[in-house]
Amino acid sequence: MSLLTLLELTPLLGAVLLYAVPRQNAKLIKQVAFGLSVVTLVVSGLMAYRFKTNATGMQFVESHSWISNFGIRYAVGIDGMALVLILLTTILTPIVFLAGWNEADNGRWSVRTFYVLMLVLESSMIAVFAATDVFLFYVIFEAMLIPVYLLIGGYGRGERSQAAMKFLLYSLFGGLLMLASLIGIYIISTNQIGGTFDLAKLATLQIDSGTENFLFLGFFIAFAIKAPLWPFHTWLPGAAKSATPATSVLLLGVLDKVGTYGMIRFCITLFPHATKTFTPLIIVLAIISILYGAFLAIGQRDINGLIAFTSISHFGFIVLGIFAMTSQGLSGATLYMVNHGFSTAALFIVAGWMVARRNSSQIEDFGGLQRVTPVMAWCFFIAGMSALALPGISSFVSEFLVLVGTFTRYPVAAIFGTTGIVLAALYVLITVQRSLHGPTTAGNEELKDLNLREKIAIAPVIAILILMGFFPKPILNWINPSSQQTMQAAGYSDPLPKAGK
Amino acid sequence: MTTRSDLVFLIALPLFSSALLLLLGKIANKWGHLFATVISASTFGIGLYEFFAMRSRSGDARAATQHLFEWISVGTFKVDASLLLDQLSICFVLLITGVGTLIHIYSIAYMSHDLDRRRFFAYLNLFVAAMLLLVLGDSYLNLYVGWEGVGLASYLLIGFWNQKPAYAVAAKKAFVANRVGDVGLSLAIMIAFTQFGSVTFAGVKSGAASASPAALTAIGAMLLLAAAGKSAQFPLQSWLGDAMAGPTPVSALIHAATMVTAGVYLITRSNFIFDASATARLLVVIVGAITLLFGAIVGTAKDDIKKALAASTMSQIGYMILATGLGPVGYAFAIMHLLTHGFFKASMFLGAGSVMHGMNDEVNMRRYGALGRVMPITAITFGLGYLAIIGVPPFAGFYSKDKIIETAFNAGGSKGILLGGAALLGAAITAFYMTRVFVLTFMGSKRWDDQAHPHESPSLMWIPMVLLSVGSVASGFLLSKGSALVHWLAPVVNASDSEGGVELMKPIVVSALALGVVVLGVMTAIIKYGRSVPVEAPEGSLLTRFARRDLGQDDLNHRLLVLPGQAITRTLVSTDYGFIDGIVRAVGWTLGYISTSLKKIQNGYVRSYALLMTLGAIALLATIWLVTL
Amino acid sequence: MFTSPHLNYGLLAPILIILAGALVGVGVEAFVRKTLRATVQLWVALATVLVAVVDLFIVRNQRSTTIAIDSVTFDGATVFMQGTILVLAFFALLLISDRGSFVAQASAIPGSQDEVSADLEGKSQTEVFPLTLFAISGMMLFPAATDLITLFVALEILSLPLYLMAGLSRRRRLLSQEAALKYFLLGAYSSAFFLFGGAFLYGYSGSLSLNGIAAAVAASAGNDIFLLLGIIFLMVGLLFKIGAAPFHSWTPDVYQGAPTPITGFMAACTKVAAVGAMARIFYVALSADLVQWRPIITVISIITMLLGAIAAMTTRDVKRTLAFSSIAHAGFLLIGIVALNQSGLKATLFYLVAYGFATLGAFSVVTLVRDSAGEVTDMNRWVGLGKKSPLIAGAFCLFLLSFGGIPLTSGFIAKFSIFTAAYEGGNTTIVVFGVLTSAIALFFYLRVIVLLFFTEPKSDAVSVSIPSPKVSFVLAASAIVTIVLGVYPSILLNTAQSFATFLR
Amino acid sequence: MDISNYIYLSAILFTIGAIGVIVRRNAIVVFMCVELMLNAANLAFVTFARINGNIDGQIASFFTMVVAACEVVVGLAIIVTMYRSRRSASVDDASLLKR
Repeated sequence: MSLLTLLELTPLLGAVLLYAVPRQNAKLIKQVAFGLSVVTLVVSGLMAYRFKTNATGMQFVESHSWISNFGIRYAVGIDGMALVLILLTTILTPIVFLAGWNEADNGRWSVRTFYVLMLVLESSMIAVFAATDVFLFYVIFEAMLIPVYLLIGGYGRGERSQAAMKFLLYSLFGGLLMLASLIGIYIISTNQIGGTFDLAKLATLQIDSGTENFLFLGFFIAFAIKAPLWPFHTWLPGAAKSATPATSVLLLGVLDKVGTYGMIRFCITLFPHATKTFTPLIIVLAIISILYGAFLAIGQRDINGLIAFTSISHFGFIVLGIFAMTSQGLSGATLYMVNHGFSTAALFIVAGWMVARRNSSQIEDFGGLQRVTPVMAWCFFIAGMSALALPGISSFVSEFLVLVGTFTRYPVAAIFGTTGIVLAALYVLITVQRSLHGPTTAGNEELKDLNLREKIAIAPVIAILILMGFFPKPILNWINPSSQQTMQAAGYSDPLPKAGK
Repeated sequence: MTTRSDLVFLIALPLFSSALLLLLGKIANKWGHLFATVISASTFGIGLYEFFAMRSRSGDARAATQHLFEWISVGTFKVDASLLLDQLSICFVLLITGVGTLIHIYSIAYMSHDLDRRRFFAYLNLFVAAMLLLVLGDSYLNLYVGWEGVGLASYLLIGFWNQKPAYAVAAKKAFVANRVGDVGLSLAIMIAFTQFGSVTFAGVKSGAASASPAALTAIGAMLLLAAAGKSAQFPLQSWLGDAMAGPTPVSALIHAATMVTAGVYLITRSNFIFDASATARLLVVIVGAITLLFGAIVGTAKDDIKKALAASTMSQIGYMILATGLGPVGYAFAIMHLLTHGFFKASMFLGAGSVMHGMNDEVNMRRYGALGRVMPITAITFGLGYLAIIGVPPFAGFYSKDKIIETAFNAGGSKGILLGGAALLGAAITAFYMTRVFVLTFMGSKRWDDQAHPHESPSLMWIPMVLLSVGSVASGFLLSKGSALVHWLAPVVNASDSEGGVELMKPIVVSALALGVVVLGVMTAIIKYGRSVPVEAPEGSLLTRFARRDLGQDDLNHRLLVLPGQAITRTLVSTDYGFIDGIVRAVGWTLGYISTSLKKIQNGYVRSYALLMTLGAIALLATIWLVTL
Repeated sequence: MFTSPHLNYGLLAPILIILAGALVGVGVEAFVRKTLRATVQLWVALATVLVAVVDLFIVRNQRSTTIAIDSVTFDGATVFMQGTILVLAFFALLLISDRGSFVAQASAIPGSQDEVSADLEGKSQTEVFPLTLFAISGMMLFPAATDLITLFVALEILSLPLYLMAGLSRRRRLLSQEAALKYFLLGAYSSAFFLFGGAFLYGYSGSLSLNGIAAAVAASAGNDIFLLLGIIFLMVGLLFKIGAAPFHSWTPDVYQGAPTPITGFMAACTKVAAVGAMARIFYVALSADLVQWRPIITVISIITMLLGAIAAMTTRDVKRTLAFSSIAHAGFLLIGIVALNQSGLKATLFYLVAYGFATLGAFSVVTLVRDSAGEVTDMNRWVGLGKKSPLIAGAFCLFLLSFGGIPLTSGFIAKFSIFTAAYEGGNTTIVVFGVLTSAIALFFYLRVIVLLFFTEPKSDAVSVSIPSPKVSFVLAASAIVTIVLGVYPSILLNTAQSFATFLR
Repeated sequence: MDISNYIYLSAILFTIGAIGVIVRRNAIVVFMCVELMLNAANLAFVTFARINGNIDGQIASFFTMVVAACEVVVGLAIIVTMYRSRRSASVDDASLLKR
């Protein structure tokens, strides 16, 4: 068993272990769950330590036959891109446990169920990034919806079951389209090289262009729903408004990255020609997402809805970077996934605290928080700055890489994308102004500032945001080989400088 | 090139101090301001040390670099965190740390009653760090970090009293307007990378030689947009007036002496781009000329002393921008004016702060008057700054502004006459409105009511003012003596000794002309405001009212950007629910409707079920029949 | 000269054992004391099924097309389907034996004194066991039969007991009788079509055996009018049994009216038998004429899937919902027939097992949800069940998720294999529609889950009776199979693969 | 006489039966119509046996008769229970199960 499999299993075993804890002892359950997530973090750290930065190809590879009739294997392995996303998962999980210590208390079901679902979710998120068998990926891709569904529907706020349902239906619909493509590519492999779902082998298939386009669309729409890309986004705001902060963090911070990750790992690698065909369309969608998400964010009254729409805008950037097909765009997009994970995490966690304290998620109900709860206000402010990609904060590096990478190939798209940074300033600052500045809104005078647990929870996120703004290099070193490989697979190379040397 | 290892401390020290003061919180309340001031002073010390070290080197060795670490490296996009201290940046380092330190000292007293003084000093240090990074970065991207960093500091400081909604709005406005400029800077960097494969100053410089004119013009235009945002130039000027919401020391340091001049630095730093593109230069001078007149006109109508000074700042930076657009020799004059302006404008802002300090934060000049008697030191230091800005010899402004007017006239042909004329007209209006400010504030009759007890400010405040006014007096002469600054900067901006262009008029004629219009402006102002001034502003002429409304800049922005933006937002919000989500809901609804209709078949009558089966069988027969035929 | 026909009793034994068991059951009815009858009948039935399973297991690798002249074929598909039917029937019997689903005296008028007294006497209906065994024997014969007469006889053997059993419900007897009547009339009507179709096929080919028909089809161009009439009419009869549109309309009514254990038995086992027979007929006899019938079945499959999924969306009765779901599944199963390749057969076999167990499981949950007047099938009253009995409701959701084809349940692998087979056969259209329908179908499965888990219970909500060990066993077995086949489907897929052959 | 006329007859009988099932309300009559359809099939079998020159069809018809008899048993049982509880043999009265 490779370290990777061990890492996948750790939270899962933890979930089982939770059943050994008496259901009534909520505190112990929380402690055990948190402890387990820290253990997972340690294991993932060990894996990152053993990861060979300069080696190309997959590492920690493991492969066993699973469903031999269809050539389906339990095949896992990670490259740099998968590694950073797994690390994102394992780092965020303990943080959200700590940050949302009490959010499971008033759920539909027990506290234990909440943590079991969370750990199962963590496990499946690790596995989904590790899977190198397309079928395995698909299965986890679909199966992980269930815990999220239950987490939103069982522990959320407001119209939670509706939101959860919408989320599930959208995702499953996308998943079914992907299933159709999955079957298509399997049949093609059966005819050419013998039925397999092995990613590397499938990438060698010769597919006629009409078929390839359809297969590509099946995968792409599934990922576009997940990411979410305009116009497949309408499930997200509801889900974000209803979910608990911890769920939102894992949903938007990590789970949705499966969409963009899938675009790189599957759409581009498996269907390079179709990728070329659809690139213009996708770039237009990405631009629309960037601007649309930003405008909608400006128009939001609900703080979680705002964060959701900012994410739609940010996913637009990620998709733009991916399909720009330059090493800066791809690496930038991958880095963006990580940064957006932490940045949204910070936003959702702090917004969650604000909402919990004020018992309302309407932005207008806040106001003047900087005077009342300075530390919380600062945290929100820094999170906001990371959302608008202020230089010095990690998201700047990725956003700039995406834009510069796009510019070298599609200048007009990059220009449109760049105007997004003005809108980003608007939606962040308007919110900051309404919620943190101005006179203290009536009813907010007695709000409590962050306690020690909350400070400990948010500190690493902010530290990472700032640290990675200045030292993104280790992560870029992990990511760069993956980007190179993706570009090779797609048959692209960086445009050369037009003038000079 | 020389390699230095201590440049990083210029940035690291204030950054560390800022972070420390913010993180420690209340613990640092007692000593935070002192700590910040000491740090600021020590950066000035390092700056001086570096300056002298640089002077002791010669030729190419004067420029110094420090490589810190590899920041971003993806494909060919490689950006190092590296610092570059050359003749241009050292000017800024000294200005920033020097004026910065004085303003730190001033603020100790000015902010003494504010509960959040520690936070204020943390922000100031943050600003100093970011501004130093801006001028020390060796690449456009490093510069960008500082560029946005100062924007952040500016935002925080403008909104320092953000419990007042108007101040919070002002802060936001400043940030957003700056962001529009940042789009320009981002795009400039992207074009540069696409063209040259590098974003360092050196890389772009070497690439610019062989680049296409169109690309260079595009980069130039984008850099100009960036400069316009940061330096409050037309058409992004509207935020500066509102930015006066911040504490006055901030206005002095950030919104007069240093940050707003970053645009001038950017253009000067990018001289290799502008030198290669006449179109870009033309754009620059147009923006500069418009802004210098725009600011001057607005300045004549403002009754708020800080806003009048802000308008003046805008106008003076217009001069600098104009100068940078005038070719190699203009850069040096722009920087010279920038430095002298740093002294006299800071001095005047601090003076204004001192006045406000004594007048219970009253800013309306119509409620001042005759303050010269109760605040002699303030009046004198302000007066020296005043004389400097209007360009009376031998004060600093005379040297720097005259050079710009002269160079503008020399730009050649009708362009030269237009630009020179604009600059000259600007000088006249400047003389008028600055005289107005001075007269309204310090002379004439007392118009303040009895509740105000104007008094001279404490020494911690007036000492910096005095020091700055010394600068306002002497800096012009010192910098221009033997073309000291021009020579000093020559390696950076490629300026030669001989002033380029065709000499339209002898320098002495230009000086005389300038002095003439200044006297004209001063006289007009004294005649208009020397005697009695109504406490309530008269309605004024159409032009006055228009100038009070900042020549309609906000109205224009409101109509052109805000309203359409809000309309788009509203439309999209409703579209999102009504249309995009609506399609999804419509699909669901349709399916539900079909479902209900379908179940009508299920009516419970066995005979109709049999009928359905029979019809089904017939349909099958018919189909296969048709297919087979 | 008359030669006695050669019968291979060894391979016929599984069917014969069941028939024998049924006869013993009839004897028990006559000779065993009333109070003991229920127990004895159950043990007889279970033992019979077990013995049949064991026997089938022993002979599983033998193959013969001539075990009863050439009327019955013992090939891989026969073994697999007979085995499936037997195993499902075993669990169905346990459900059937659970207390109180059946009327004490079927002939008594509902609400009459007769009925009350029969009830008070504690009589219980035990004829249902031999009836079930008879039905099972028909079901086993149906997919194995290779000539038209045997097919028809098997069809009737499996149908007639079911007609009766549908009318045996203890509660809501009027509905139950109505279900029986409808099932009977429509069933008889459809078997008339089947028979008439058979007559035309015979007329066309001159042979009753499938191989004979296949030879004739292969020899001619196949556009003979008799052949076409034959195919269509035969198809009507088969599609009726499967429950495909537009011959589905009995399904919701009968599923709702029949006693729940019978519905479960019928839904699971009949589907296996009918699909098996249909597959054999189309694979063996008519495969050479696929140009004619494949488009038709394709269209019917699409209509059936859509109809089942869409109609279920707004249905309020749990059993009716499951009926519509079974209609949708009939559509999916037809994909396997359209595929017309070995993968298609393999997928169909797997699908039947997966579907059968999930169905049994789902209906066994229905038997548990009760109020004082018996089972409650109005979905609005199932609201909040998840809070009261999370385990039962959870199991129900599991079965629904499997119906919906969510990964890690058996239903997903089933759908995946059947889509793959169709794609392999070049039928991409049907795959696309299948995928779309799955999406629609998900809506109603999820709606139920929302009702169970995400809606606050109302005051008149029902209770879940504590499952007896028998029902628990069925429930647990179904759930385990559903999960195991979802997580590690190779166990069954490999078997299905090796058994997925029709001997000709 | 052309033997195919028997086929037509059988088709007509089948159609009459089918129409009867659809239009008649009395359960017994409906059931008799089904029997008519079965007999139409029988006629077809026998005719085809004649045409094809083998006896398979005739054998089939015997089987059909037996099966039809079984159907009668079951069917009458169901119809009678039905009648007893509703005092009506109309199939239209049995329409409680719907939608």
